[in-house]
Amino acid sequence: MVGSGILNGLLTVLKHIGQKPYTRQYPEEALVPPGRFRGYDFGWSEERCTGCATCAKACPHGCIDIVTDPLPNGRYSIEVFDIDLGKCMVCGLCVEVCPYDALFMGTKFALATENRWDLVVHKEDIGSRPDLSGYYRPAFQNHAAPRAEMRADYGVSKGVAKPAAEEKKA
Amino acid sequence: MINPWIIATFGSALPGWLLATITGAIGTVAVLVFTLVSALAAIWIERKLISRMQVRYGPNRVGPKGLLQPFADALKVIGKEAITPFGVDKVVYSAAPFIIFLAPLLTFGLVPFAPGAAVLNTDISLLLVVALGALGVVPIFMAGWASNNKYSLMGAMRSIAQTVSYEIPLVLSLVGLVVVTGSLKLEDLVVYQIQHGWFIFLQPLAAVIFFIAGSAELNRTPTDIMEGESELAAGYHIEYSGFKFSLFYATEYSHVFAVSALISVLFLGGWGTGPLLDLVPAVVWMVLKTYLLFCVFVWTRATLPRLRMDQLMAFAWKFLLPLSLINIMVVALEELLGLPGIVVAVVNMVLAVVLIVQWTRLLGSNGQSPERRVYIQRPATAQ
Amino acid sequence: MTAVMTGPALAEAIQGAFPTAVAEVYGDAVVLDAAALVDVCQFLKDAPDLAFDYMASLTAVDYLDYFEVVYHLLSLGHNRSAVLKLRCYGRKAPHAPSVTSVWKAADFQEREVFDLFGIGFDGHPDLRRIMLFEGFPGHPLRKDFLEFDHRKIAAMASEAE
Amino acid sequence: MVTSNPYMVNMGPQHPSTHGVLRLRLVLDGEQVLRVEPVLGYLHSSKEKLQEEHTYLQTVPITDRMDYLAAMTNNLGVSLAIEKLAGIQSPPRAECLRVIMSELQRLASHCFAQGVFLQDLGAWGSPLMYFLREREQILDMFEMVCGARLTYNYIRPGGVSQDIPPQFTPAVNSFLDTFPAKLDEYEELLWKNEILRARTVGVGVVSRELAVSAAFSGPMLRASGVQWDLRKQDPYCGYQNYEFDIPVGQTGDCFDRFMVRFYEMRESLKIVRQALDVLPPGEWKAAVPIVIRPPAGEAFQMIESPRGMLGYYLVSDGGANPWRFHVRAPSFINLGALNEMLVGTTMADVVAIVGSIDIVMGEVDR
Repeated sequence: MVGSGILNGLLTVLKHIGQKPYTRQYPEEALVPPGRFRGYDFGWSEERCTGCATCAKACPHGCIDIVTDPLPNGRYSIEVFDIDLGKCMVCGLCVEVCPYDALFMGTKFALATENRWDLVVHKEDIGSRPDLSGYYRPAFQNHAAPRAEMRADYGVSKGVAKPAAEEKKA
Repeated sequence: MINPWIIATFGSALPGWLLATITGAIGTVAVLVFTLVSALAAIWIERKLISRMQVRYGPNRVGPKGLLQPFADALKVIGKEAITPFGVDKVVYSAAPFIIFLAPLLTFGLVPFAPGAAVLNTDISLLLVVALGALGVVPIFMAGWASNNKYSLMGAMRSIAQTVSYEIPLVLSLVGLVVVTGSLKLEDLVVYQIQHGWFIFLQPLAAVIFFIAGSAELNRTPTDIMEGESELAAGYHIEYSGFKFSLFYATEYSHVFAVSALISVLFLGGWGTGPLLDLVPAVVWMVLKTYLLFCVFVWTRATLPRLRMDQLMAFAWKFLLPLSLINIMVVALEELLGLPGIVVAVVNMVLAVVLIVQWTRLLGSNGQSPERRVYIQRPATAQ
Repeated sequence: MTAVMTGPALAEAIQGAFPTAVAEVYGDAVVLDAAALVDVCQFLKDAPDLAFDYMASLTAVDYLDYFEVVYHLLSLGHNRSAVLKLRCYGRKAPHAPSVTSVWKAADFQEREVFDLFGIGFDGHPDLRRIMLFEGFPGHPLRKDFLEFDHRKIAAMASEAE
Repeated sequence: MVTSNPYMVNMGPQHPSTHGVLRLRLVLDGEQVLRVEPVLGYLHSSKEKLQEEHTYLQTVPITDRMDYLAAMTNNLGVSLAIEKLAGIQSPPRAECLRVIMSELQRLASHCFAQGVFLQDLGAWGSPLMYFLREREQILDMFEMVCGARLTYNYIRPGGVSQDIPPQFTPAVNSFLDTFPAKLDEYEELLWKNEILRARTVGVGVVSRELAVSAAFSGPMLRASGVQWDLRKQDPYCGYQNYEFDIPVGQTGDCFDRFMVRFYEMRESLKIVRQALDVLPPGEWKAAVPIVIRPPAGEAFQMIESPRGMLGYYLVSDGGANPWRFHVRAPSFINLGALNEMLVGTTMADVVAIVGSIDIVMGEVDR
């Protein structure tokens, strides 16, 4: 019948009134990113990093700045390890290519500052990020697992905020 | 409601001119308040209803359930810088938003919300209401032309063509009502409906035509071609900002309310509720019906795509106009024969369905029940 | 599978009709003579056993010595593909004949090549820049195009003050 | 005698229904279009030049930014082109995962295209929201697999970057269970809606000859009656192993393009289902060095992206960076016959026709 298409449409739209809204109320209902979420706030382990700069070479935009200094024992001390998040497009190539698993993606996504230079994270901050993503680091993909142990596995111990339970013990 | 009480109490003590002034002022304030409150409520209702239809939450930040959102919007819009673009006709440009607000406001002044509760209770209120409906097109053209923008001019031209076309079936659909009741007074129409049954049952064809033609005058989808945000960006008010824009915005909603109120007066029995539920005050029923009709308008807006200009015109001239003429003839014939109400209702309902279905067939391919095209064809040679 | 028409096969087909049109043949491609290009393209499109009615892609490559305009053709009926090439010499004002008369698809793509490489297409109905604005200095996909150095421009601006 | 003067209207780059920053200079007589001239380049970022300074692996994330509604297929195209150039063979599991991902991407992209098309016709957001809701589930799955919702950087030269997580297969299965019913419902709802038909049937007709000559591809070409789908005609990633049909329209109007997308979504669902069943175990990535140095030469690889034939033409000089990186962008080439499609129609049809082409400006301007 003529007009049935329009009536059908009207009824379908009416049917949706009762459904639970699909949108999430963002600040209150925080999204739980999946284990492999590629976000900002990179994590970095100074113990594992050898300063080979593979990550810096892999970065398509050249966000990573590394300055090393040779040590007498044949290794390098890392003087500067900066990531310019303002240029970063979170492609994850730096994390993938790292041969020593020293670099980690983060799980943050809201990134707003007043100055562009605040977006550059330095060696001191980057080692102490609490939430690391499991992108290319399978041990981190299970968010329920105890984080401290996983960090110890990966040698990301420096400056990591201790879980609340441990703090109480201490 | 207050006015009869005033007249009854002070009628003998005060001179006539003072009484008229007082009652008029009270009525005007009441209508103004109702219009503005309705416009604000309408914004909230529409946003909330549409978002629920679209599986979203809608406004829920400002106030409980987002109830204060319209006020926040109003504050924001009024607080914006009023930009007057280069090359506009300043007088016309500034006058248009104020004039456009008049039409729904005056319409509300004529609508009887309860027995004797219309601010202006004249004997030709139906005629006035129809004339006011057409008034809306003048400020739209003023705005569109004065804005010195091709999009707004296009919107204005579309608006004129559309309103002129739809005004005819709109008025003709009301002739049947007048034939039956023999009065041009809105209150008489309501009283007749309370006595004999609502016109939506007695003259369903007229009701359908009035609803479609009325919604066409409201510039809302599916007939919002004068605004058509995906084609003309915003149509006639594209160059307005700040307070002037807020007037256009408020007018859109109060206009919907005015038409809803008219439909409930003309076809849904106004304040009448039939034999039941007479305990609730009449004005509550009237307002309830108006708000429900508004929700129907929101519903159609959330669903239907927009028609093209020529299709919309064709619909008015080829579909609504002949049907409204047929409606007048049938109603006049029934009145001449003096048929009882129940027979009239049944005959008219059957007639409405048959006419609508048959007339869409006449319109050609648009009316045909659509054929399903075949898209999957197995390739002749297997890969 | 789309059959790839190899260079020699394509050259043979072309030489049957235009003996002098083929300048060079290699691998999967045929390098054509600029003078015969439009005729050869029309022939490739119209010949029923070739019927290259679909021009998939038109682009250019800067080989420093010359520009190479590359035409990737498809025959929808025969499910076959072919590659034509054309060399434009000179960096001042290289130019090539336009094939818009053969395939409509060449219209935008020739404009793009003109915009980004500066290769003029003779006979194009509306040869203007398409991506960049009018008056943009240079043609960015050329290998000798120098990137804008914002610091240099800023230095020039401060010197001017 | 009434005469009228033609006047020019700038539609875009800031306009609600030009899908980004497409600008059309329309010469109108009243409402009728006399001439149209598309003005492109507002989103031009010279990605082709940018790619010449990147290694082959680094080109992949940049392609995400071209067709940002179908980044998976962009990754797939460039990966296949690099594999062709360097002679890399990806393992069977990777091939199968690529098929799953690109078909899911087609679903997501078509969902968006349908919703936005209806939005352009003036359906005040409801269909768009319903389609976005379905698309959201696919984006969630992609996020699960590769950690991003739009810029995936997942399909790589030599395979895919990571194996699918264990929760991916159940998610896809539950999606495959619920989505077809919804698709049927929406189709039933839309195909006989009188207003939609009035706006689309017979509007923006592209003849078969014009479609071939202007090198249209994807739903644009198939709606005009040309049965050409690279997944059938030139299969890559083992598409020849799956059972599916190619929907083909007859008239080439907006309605056909709209419906062809619906049918393609159904075929994509079929392919995903089959590919999940046959997903082989094993490696998901061939041993590919970080810096690929293909031998000097050139490769042209086309794939069937949601918008049409997406081609990558790579020229290598034997070094670590491509000498030339050209993208045959389907949206760009599908815009090529706007003049033929739009002249003689009205302003409202312009919106419907441009909406039915389904362009992504990131890909048009590159």
